[in-house]
Amino acid sequence: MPIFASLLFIVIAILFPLFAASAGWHGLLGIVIPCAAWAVFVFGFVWRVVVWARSPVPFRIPVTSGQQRSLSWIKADAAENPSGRWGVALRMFLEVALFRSLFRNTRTDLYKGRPVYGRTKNLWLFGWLFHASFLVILVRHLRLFSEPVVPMADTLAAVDGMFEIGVPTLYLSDLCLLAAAAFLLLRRIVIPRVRYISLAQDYIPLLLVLCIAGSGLLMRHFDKIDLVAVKELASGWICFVPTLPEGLTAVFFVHLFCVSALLVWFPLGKLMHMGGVFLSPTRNLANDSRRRRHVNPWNAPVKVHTYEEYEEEFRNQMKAVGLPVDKE
Amino acid sequence: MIDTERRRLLKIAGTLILGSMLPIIPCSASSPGRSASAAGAGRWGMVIDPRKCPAGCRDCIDACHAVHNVPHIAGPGNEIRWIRQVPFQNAFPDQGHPYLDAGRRDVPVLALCNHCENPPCVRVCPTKATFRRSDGIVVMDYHRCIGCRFCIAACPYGSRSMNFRDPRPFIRTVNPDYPTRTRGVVEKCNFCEERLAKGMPPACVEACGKRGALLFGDMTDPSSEIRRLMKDRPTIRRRPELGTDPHVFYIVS
Amino acid sequence: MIDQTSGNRRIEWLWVGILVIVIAIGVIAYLRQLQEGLGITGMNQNVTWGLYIAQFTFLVGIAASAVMLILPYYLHDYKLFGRITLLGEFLAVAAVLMSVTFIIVDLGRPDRAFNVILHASPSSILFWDMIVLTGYLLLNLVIGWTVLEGERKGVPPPGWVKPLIYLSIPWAISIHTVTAFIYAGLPGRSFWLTAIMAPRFLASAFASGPALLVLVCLVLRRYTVFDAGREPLQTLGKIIAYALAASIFFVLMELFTAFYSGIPSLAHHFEYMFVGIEGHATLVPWMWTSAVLAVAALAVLLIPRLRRNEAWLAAACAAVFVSLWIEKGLGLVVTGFIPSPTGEIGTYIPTALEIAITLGVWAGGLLILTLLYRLFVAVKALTEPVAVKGAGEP
Amino acid sequence: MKGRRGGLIAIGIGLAVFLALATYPFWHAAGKAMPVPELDLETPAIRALPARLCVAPTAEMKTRHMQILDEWRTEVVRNGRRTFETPDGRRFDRSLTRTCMQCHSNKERFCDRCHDYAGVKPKCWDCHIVPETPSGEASAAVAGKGTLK
Repeated sequence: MPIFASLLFIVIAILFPLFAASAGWHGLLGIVIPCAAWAVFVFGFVWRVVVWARSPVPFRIPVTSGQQRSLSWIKADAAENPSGRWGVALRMFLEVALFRSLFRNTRTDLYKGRPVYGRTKNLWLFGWLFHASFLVILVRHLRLFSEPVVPMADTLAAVDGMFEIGVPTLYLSDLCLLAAAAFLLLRRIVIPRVRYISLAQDYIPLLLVLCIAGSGLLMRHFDKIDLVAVKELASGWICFVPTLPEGLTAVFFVHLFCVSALLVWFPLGKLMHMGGVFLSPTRNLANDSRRRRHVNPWNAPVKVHTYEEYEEEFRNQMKAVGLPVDKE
Repeated sequence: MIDTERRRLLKIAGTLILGSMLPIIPCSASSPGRSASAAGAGRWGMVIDPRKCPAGCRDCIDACHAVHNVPHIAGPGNEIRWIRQVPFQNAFPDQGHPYLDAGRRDVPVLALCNHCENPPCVRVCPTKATFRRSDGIVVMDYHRCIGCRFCIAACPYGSRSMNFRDPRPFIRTVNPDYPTRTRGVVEKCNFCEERLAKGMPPACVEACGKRGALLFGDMTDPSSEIRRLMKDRPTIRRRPELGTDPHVFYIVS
Repeated sequence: MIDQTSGNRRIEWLWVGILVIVIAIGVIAYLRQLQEGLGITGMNQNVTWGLYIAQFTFLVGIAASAVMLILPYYLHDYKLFGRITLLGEFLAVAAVLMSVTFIIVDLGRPDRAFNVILHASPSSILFWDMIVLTGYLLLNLVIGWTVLEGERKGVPPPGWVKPLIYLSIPWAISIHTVTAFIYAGLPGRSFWLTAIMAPRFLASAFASGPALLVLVCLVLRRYTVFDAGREPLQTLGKIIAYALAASIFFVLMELFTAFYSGIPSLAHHFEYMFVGIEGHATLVPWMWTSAVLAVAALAVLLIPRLRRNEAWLAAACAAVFVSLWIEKGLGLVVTGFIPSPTGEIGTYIPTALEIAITLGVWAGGLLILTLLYRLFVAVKALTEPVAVKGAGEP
Repeated sequence: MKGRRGGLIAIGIGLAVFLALATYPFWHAAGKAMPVPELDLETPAIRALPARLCVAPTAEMKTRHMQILDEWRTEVVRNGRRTFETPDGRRFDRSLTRTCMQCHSNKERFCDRCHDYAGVKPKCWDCHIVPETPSGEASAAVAGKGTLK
């Protein structure tokens, strides 16, 4: 029952910081764990990418959807089956920024015993919303890591909070993240075939994100936090002068601990698709297999016996039986 | 503070639970006002005696505009209206006739928000930014107005104005004690509810002073000055046939 | 496959390109309005609603008119409309989106738009309009998408769609009725204070919407592989004729009441529209154009020989659309403010920026419509290969 | 061989971008201190107070002042309740300009410093007018500085 294991994990991830905060271990919660988690994240990420980069990539893969480049009067699909570097860049952009392959999701239903194929955009929509709002929230947090606040964070906050909802203003990205994460989680729980293939690996990051978003909203709107103290803590990390200001609340430590857990989790599991998508051979290789010879670098040397050598070796015999030869 | 917090949470919970039952709650019930008690009134009202207005006198208008930071934007159809002078036949379109005493016909009439008992602007407001207090004052919450201008269309008296542009550059002298408005919200006369709360009369009434063209008071108190005056002198109201029950009265004799 | 959906891709791209440019201009103009306020429009203290709200009103009518296809097909099993009901539903989707956008664009403080929900106020007709419009949008999106997916897959749509379709019929009536109530419930605005406002709205909507649909069908026939056929357009022509007749009749009723009763506050507005008051006559040429076009179109649509000629039918539909756009999209809203209840005769002339924003919203709606119709035609090309012409690839 | 080198270059660039983004706060702040804003609490009105108490305890004011102002707004504008009483019985006029800004008469050195630091942009002053600082107060306020803590 991976869902219960995951829930247990999350309960611990919430209870531990609560316990530690009441025990007064603020240094552990506010400095040691987040900094260590960040280090694990960065080095783990690089390490995973390096391991992947060292792995052999066997072939250019020509079987992506879309017409490959061939004869001049046949229209090639440059974005889908590119033949050059720029086409690959376009395809990668569409994949990373717009989740194009998810957009083409289909679903299969049985109708009177035969399968019918329909379109389904839910996963694409909520998946995209999840990632986009996560990015926006991430960039907005730069206000805690820069002084004066970088204009990008300011502008984004202004757009994100463009609707005057409550005091302080509700950020639309917060709402979107909650809704999208809830959808992605419920989808795994409600749809039997998706539940069947879901592991703790799939639930835990989603639950962590829900916890992070929930505690964030709680701090912004209900159990208010002293922002100045939070920024003081953050600037302590990045200026290498760790400080532990007064006024950090238990909810804040839960928030921070869940973020740390997510950072540690990142290089260990499926979240590495962030780096991995750039390394996926069906996305990052141009389809020029028919125009260029690709030799796998790890191939064992093959003893080649060319026709010239063959003729050299058997010329006299060939002439003797009257076979034509290239060189006399 | 804990108490306020709890009340707020209860309010949120209540809103969620009662959300579906909202239509049956009358709109006035959501704005229980108590401020009338601040000056001891049950129902504020005003009596205007146009014949006591000296020709060319704008004291009440200037006072009102100065107190409330009302912008002065030139050009026809641009003026922000709190209290203004309109020709008699515009204030009382059904009362004009060729034999009307010239003195009355040509004297401009002061027009302001009538603080109706049954205000159409309150009825149509989609956000309750305009609401009627229990002391009868129809007030606006400028923090809440979305600028849809439904209330302007609904008001039969032209007493409301939209801030089509930022009003601040058009304010002559700024009164720091009263906020300005932003562009995009509607504004109107508030019977000087902020002054009434301090026990002061409306700015226009105060400016008019001894001339006595403007009289303000509690309509529910039979002994009030305003009621005694109305007993002696016949009064009319603007467009009473619309059922809005205006509470600004005009002396006709 | 996609290539089959359009007989002429270059024209399609040109069309989309023009729409995108107009949208971009509109967005720039709107950013200006956000910065400076509604002062950049021609609206003023006397005429506080203008082009935006008028477009909103007109487009709610277009949205409601989808019912003129749904009702005959689903209630009376009028088979001929079966192939084009989706066109009506998608038109409704685009029209509702446009009308909601026009409301947003008209708000002085769009940043507070959510106050309508946060401080919900059931005594306000605008609150109910928000409810019915969002409901109608969702209904048509869900119905349109599900029915189209069913067609694409070659299976009948799931059973739960039927009740939604039946619900969408009274719902369509409701959106335009509630929109009429916005106007008809205001004391002091005598031009709008009329019990036949909602019937008038519906009559003109049931003429202008189907007129647009006929034109769209003719465009689709010309430039895509989808042909709605002759007969559905003829039926639509008859629907337009009688709806237009009702619309004209209602306006004549208003004129009678206003002028025979002799009540000045009733008559003034019609005087302003058709002859002008005290030299204020901005609308006069427009209104007469509208009147002449309406009568001429009615004549063409009522004479069978003319109606059966598709060139005449197209011309009549264009005339109906333009005429009713003037009546609703210009005359009805502005005239309600002139003269004002206190007798001021205001003026209203839209500014260039205001027109740019208006065109931008229209272009946005047409872009969505183009996208939806493209999906529709793609499915039709897939499922009705017989009807596909010019798809002669081996 | 050539393709392999191209791949390594791409990997290198990708990792460099990742590292640059992941360490952005560090090199953005490099060499600069990020001092916590010093809030000036030494206005004449505050000095004149018998006890330095706001309408609520400092910790609550730090975190909840915007919500308190919002509640005040609702109470005054919508409910007509203009007087606020603290649990210890002190009474205040519920007013941003007439109560808050009378003590905190130094908007730039009180409100703005903290709001700028936290990247917050309140809309109060779109409508409300900052009360003018009485002359002489500014210099008096510079003399002694307090911090938020």
